[in-house]
Amino acid sequence: METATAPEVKRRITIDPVTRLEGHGKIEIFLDDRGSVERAYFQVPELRGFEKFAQGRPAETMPQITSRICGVCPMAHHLASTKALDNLYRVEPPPAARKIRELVYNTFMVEDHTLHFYFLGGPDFVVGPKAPAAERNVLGVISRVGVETGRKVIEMRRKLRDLIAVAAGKAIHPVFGVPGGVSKCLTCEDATQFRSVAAEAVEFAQFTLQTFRKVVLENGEYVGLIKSDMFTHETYYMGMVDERNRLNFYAGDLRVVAPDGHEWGKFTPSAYAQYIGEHTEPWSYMKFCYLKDVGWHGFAEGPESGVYCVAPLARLNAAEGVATPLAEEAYLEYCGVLGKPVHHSLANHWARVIELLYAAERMKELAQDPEIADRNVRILPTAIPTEGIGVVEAPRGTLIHHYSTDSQGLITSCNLIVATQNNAARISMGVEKAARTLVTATSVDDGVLNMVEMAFRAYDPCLGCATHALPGSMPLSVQVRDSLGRVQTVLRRDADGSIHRE
Amino acid sequence: MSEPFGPVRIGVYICHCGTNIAATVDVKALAEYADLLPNVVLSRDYKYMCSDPGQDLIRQDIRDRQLNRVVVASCSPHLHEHTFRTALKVGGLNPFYFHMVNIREQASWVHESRAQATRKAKDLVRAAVQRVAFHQPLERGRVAIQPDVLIVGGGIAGIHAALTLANAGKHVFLVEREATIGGHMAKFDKTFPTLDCAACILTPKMSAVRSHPNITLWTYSEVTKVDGYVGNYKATVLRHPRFIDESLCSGCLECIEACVYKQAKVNDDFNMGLSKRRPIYIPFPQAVPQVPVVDPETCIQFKSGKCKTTCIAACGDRHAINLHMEAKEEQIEVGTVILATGFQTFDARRAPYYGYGKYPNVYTALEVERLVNASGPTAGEVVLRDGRRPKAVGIVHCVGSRDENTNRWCSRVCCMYSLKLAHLVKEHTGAEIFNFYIDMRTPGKGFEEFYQKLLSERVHFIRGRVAEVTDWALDSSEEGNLVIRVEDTLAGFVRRIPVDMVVLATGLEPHADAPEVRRLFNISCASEGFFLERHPKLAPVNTFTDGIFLAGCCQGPKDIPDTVAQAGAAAAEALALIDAGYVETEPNTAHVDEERCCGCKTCISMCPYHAVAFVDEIHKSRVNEVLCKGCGTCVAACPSGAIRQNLFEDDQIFAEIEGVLSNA
Amino acid sequence: MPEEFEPRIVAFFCNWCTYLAADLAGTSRIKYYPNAEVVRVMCSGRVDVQFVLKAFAKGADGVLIGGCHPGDCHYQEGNYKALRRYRLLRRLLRQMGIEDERLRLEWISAAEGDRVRAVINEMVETLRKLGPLVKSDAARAHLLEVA
Amino acid sequence: MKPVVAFYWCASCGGCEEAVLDLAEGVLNVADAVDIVFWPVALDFKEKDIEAMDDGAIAVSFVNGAVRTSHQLQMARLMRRKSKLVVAFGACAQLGGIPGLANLATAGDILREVYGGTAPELQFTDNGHTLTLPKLFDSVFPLDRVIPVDYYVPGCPPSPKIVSDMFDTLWNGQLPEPGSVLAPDHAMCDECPRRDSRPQELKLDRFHRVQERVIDPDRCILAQGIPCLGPATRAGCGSRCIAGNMPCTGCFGPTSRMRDYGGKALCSLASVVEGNEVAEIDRIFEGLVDPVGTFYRYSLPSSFLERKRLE
Repeated sequence: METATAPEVKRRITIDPVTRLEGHGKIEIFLDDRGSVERAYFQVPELRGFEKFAQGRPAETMPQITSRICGVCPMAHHLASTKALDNLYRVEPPPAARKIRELVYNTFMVEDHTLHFYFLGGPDFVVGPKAPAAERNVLGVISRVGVETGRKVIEMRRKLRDLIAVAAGKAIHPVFGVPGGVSKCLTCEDATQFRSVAAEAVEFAQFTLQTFRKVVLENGEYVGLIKSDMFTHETYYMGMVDERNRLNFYAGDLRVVAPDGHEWGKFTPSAYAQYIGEHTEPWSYMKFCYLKDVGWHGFAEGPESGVYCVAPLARLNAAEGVATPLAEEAYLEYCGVLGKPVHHSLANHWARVIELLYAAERMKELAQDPEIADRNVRILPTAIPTEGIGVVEAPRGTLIHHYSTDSQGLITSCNLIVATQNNAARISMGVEKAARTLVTATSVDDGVLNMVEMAFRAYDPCLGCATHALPGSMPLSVQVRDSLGRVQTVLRRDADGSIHRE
Repeated sequence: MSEPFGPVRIGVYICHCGTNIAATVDVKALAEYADLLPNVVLSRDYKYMCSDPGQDLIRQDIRDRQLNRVVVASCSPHLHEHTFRTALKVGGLNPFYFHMVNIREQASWVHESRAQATRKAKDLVRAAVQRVAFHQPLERGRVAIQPDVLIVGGGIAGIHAALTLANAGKHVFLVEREATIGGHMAKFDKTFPTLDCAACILTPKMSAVRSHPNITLWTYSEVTKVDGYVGNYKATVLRHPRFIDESLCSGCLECIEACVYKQAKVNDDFNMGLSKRRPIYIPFPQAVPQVPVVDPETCIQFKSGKCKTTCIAACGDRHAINLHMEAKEEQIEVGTVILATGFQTFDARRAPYYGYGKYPNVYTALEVERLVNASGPTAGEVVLRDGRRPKAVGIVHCVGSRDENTNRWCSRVCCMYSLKLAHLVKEHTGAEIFNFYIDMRTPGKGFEEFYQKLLSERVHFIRGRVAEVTDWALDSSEEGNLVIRVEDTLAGFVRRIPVDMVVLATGLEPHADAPEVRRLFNISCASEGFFLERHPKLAPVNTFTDGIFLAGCCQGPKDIPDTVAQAGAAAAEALALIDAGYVETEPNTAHVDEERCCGCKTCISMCPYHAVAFVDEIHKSRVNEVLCKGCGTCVAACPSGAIRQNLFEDDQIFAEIEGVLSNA
Repeated sequence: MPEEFEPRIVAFFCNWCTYLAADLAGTSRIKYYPNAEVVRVMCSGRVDVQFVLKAFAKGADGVLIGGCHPGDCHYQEGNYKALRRYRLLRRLLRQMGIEDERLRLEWISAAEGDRVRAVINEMVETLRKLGPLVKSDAARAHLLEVA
Repeated sequence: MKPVVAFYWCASCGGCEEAVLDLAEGVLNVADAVDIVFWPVALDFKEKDIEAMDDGAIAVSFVNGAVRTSHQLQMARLMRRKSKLVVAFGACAQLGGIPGLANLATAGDILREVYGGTAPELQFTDNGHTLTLPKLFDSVFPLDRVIPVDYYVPGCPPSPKIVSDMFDTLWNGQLPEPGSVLAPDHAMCDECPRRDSRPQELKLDRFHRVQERVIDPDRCILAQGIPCLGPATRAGCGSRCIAGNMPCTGCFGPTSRMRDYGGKALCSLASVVEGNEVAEIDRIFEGLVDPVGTFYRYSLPSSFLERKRLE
């Protein structure tokens, strides 16, 4: 968008685009006359209106329709929606069905976290934030960790996605979720396949954790960066936990901890509306979530501000432990180094690797469950539908689907809170804080821009739908204008990372 | 859209049809408009496109202007599509590079505003021009004509048609519902206007039928099922058991005499119930076949099983009587069908104000036909039910004709047969005869002369629709008589005419079961219920179903000469097909694009003719083009568009739709 | 809508009944509104739902399908297929904001010339009341804005 | 000199990019074969650069997603100008896709629904900071509605096989006829593992919704009374949904002989129901609770009517 043509009294920096949830992200940084950051805006300039055109659709088609919100985490939408249907039709899936869903879901989590760590987040550390942009991408990562590893990553993802297709029909936009179960059972051969891949996945996750330890934790500079104030925000955190407050992606209650780490609230997902409010800013198509009881007080930190966040960092803050041995170990190490709760956005990367390990272990557990190949995977609902809510922990955080229907099960209203909406406020703050610390009219350079990027990439915002943004190759332009809006300097960085001053 | 003649070159022809079109549609403007349409290389208007010079225009332009598509805007394609296709063919162009626009029946004749009719005509022509560009050359298939003919109905029409065909050497299956052929005509005494005896002219033809080697006569039989298509119809005929084996019966009729019933007790339908018959009987002396029939309703053996069955004894060693005979079905294959199912007379009870069924001396014309008939119930004596000779007879015309409350149409024959009966009754009884008529209709050879003759015989004619027939006497002169109340529209006052006999000239109407018969043969009925001819003037004996023809009163009321003439015409039409040996079929059949058929089988259940079959080896559907009748239902149903229909391709229809609307 | 609005109707008539009825109306000189233009098909069973949608998309304010009376189909049951498609299409059109009155399926036999007049006149009058399918120039313009 | 290609997306979910990544090891081959000059993310900012290029400088642009905003329209036109070939990649670009169901509503409806009172504004000034958002059209448009498209790759998302075949065709093969869909031109039924279980005389006397009955994994799904669009949908997907024991919902869109996917599919399905009486027929169709959502789930914007009638 050519925003600068409008006569501007203020100076502005346009980082456009970022990436998208529905469309693309955009960052607007406004400088005061002294050239220091006055305000930064994080915009989402597109909207597809699923909430609207869901109306009139039969509820049972929602798992397939809503998966189209995001092709990177379709499984999250598919299952959140399917769980909403269970709830809508008041039907409890048979054990095998429930386990198949969770098995497939964890398979998906392993795959998606892998993608993020190696292709997106990883490079900032593995290669290094200050390294030439040209190297700061997946190829850079591969050159550091070795081509073998590169192939290993790709191969791992393929196996995982093939497995998902076996159980769910398609890896992208699955079809197996139906109210009261899943459309097909797993054969014993399927189960065996899951078991063998799960074993590989666990090894792979451990290997990944090792890599992270080596290249990040053993590097003081990085640890410093992680802990640095500019990437730190003291907000509330939300995540799903099981009955013993341990991390869970598929089912459980939502637990919110305050900036000081104590439990602020814990509620069954279907009660989300009492706790979570959605705030609209007239300059963005994305709504900003906040804790109702605390209230919306703008883009502010601290216990008085309702701003909270989700995703790996938040999940580990909200949980009191992890249910699988190896991941639990890693979790304790993590808390040991960073304390609890962890307020450092960049710690998301570490948390993600821990979750990766958990997902792999959980996958293994479920694949070994004798019940997984049971043939009874469906219960036909009989209740008259009225309202249903379904929640899962998407890779990027809590995902909520909420439907109301008429007695025929046709959607009358549909509310969707996607992971990144929960984070939207904190991402904006993160961007603004990073910008304040780093950006001045004269200090803009490639490193600076990447640092600003890192502020939101840490969340792997689904509007960063990974695949599109190879770190460092994200082209950015900074235009510094005088008070009449005339362009003074333009700093541009291309996909190949080269910097041009115009 | 270029092949095979290079770019599309369309010629458009606008017909004036004299003033039929030109008076309402601005044909000049239309032609000029068409001239500007894409791909149109020439556009003409002409007085009569269907005339030879009109067709020559097309042939010449095809040659001189290298036309490769032709559009004619004139009358209904049902009338002249064939004419123009032939013109293309003669002109050296595939006849299916043609599309016809109906701007007469569906524009000039149905709209008043010249502007609007012209606008509509432009839309239709534009649509045709866009459509015809997508036309493809097609070849007509040929279907061999099975030479045998099925004739349904053994009245004079069926008889005449059967004999005509049989004499031409064709084999005919003549199916009659009653126990004998002859139909209504066999009941008549004399025929107007010549007064020659019906029996004398009919019975020779009847016996000719019986003895004709080329005619298979099935009386007491009905067609129950018809499949197939022109040239190849398969019919099922149900032959009711008459309990006497035609092949063994010699027609001596001794069985009838031998019947345990000494007195006939059963109403004799042939004599309109004016006489009685036995349970075993023959409809009338000259019946064909000369084979009695047993009526199981009344035969004691059937009712009680305790009859002495003297009839069987009488039959002796011929053993023709078989009371266990069962109905049997005959399957026949014929190439053409002639429907000559006739009519039924109006039921006079539906006009209660005339007292039929209430006053014994109110008769229908048909009853009187029997009374005056020498072989009738009274051996030709015209007597009332009490045996008296009538002194004054009133004949009421138009009973169940020309009447809003019953039948609107004129039955065409009533005036004349009323005159005939007036003459005959007067002849037999010398009674005073009063004719009550609305209009006297005598449009036929010798008809008017006959009317004049009657006038000279001092038969009374009173012009006026009879209000009622009553026995309510106002004075002694009316005592014991039937009084006919009528407004004499010539004298201008209401009159009461006392008579002792009333004859109701009942009209003709379609058989009650005409609709079933119509469905059986897949043809249409006109609004009044008579079978619908393909064209009232140009194809009066054809139907919209090829190979099925009409003869006689099933198509509409008519007298004997007209009926015989039409029967001859129908026979000739059938002959024309048979002698041609084959018929060219419309190529508008469906076909499967096997490359693209996904084998979903949706089409299989679409076809009522089982023309679409699934070929397992290739897992695709296939259309049998001979069985396909070209409705296109499977085409619309094919989910992936793998079935197509010649002449009604999607391309063509979409182009037509867009064409119609493209100025919207 | 302004009074001068004249609806446009595309009429798909089967060759054996309704088209003949229209011819009969002609030979009987029965007068009716000139708003309907006939596309002849052999059987109402040939009328593909796509044809109807195309007509609406191209500017028809109404679509009329004419077939033989039930039991009278020249092809035995093509008209039943038409009926089934019509009933489902109606429901789809409702969702698309198109009133039931804009799509009619009528059984008109070859003998019912007068019914052709009755049906077409009635439909024209109904559509005059309903107004054009494309309600406003704005609506028309919308779909062009990207073209 | 490797061919220069670009990936660009409009209103889409990212699944199409994932579909390319799902070539897995294959991706590396693609990366070797071509010179990818843009990642989709390079939008607005890249606009200038793209404009700076010579027209037709890009060999192939793969565009996924439908056109929903003024900005996507602008970009689509730009990509067209700069590219020799434009490939509409995936159901959204080809047909409008599931976001195309938004054509049952207007931009206004959507904003009201999502934000109630305080809807975002196209231009908003927050104490002197002017922020703008692109305009949402009232309708979603398939790519070829706004620019000429050379080839189409069907699917939501395109199957890995379709995608690798596409690359083969574009780099090695002789190019098919412009306007072709790069997938088989027969319906999916042909590839369905259950095809032989479809009865010849299928007559449905009621329709079931997926939650109303357990689907027999070996029998034709349509024959079980559950609407399956396999007979009307282009092949090439590998019948993955059927493998998932769920009906085909038509994401691969029409074959070359269908002009309005939903209309044709409806016409066909309506042909195989029982009933000669209106009441009976209507009762059966009550089982199809959402005709538009059933027959136009992926193709409403590319249908003849394009969208719900506008007031």
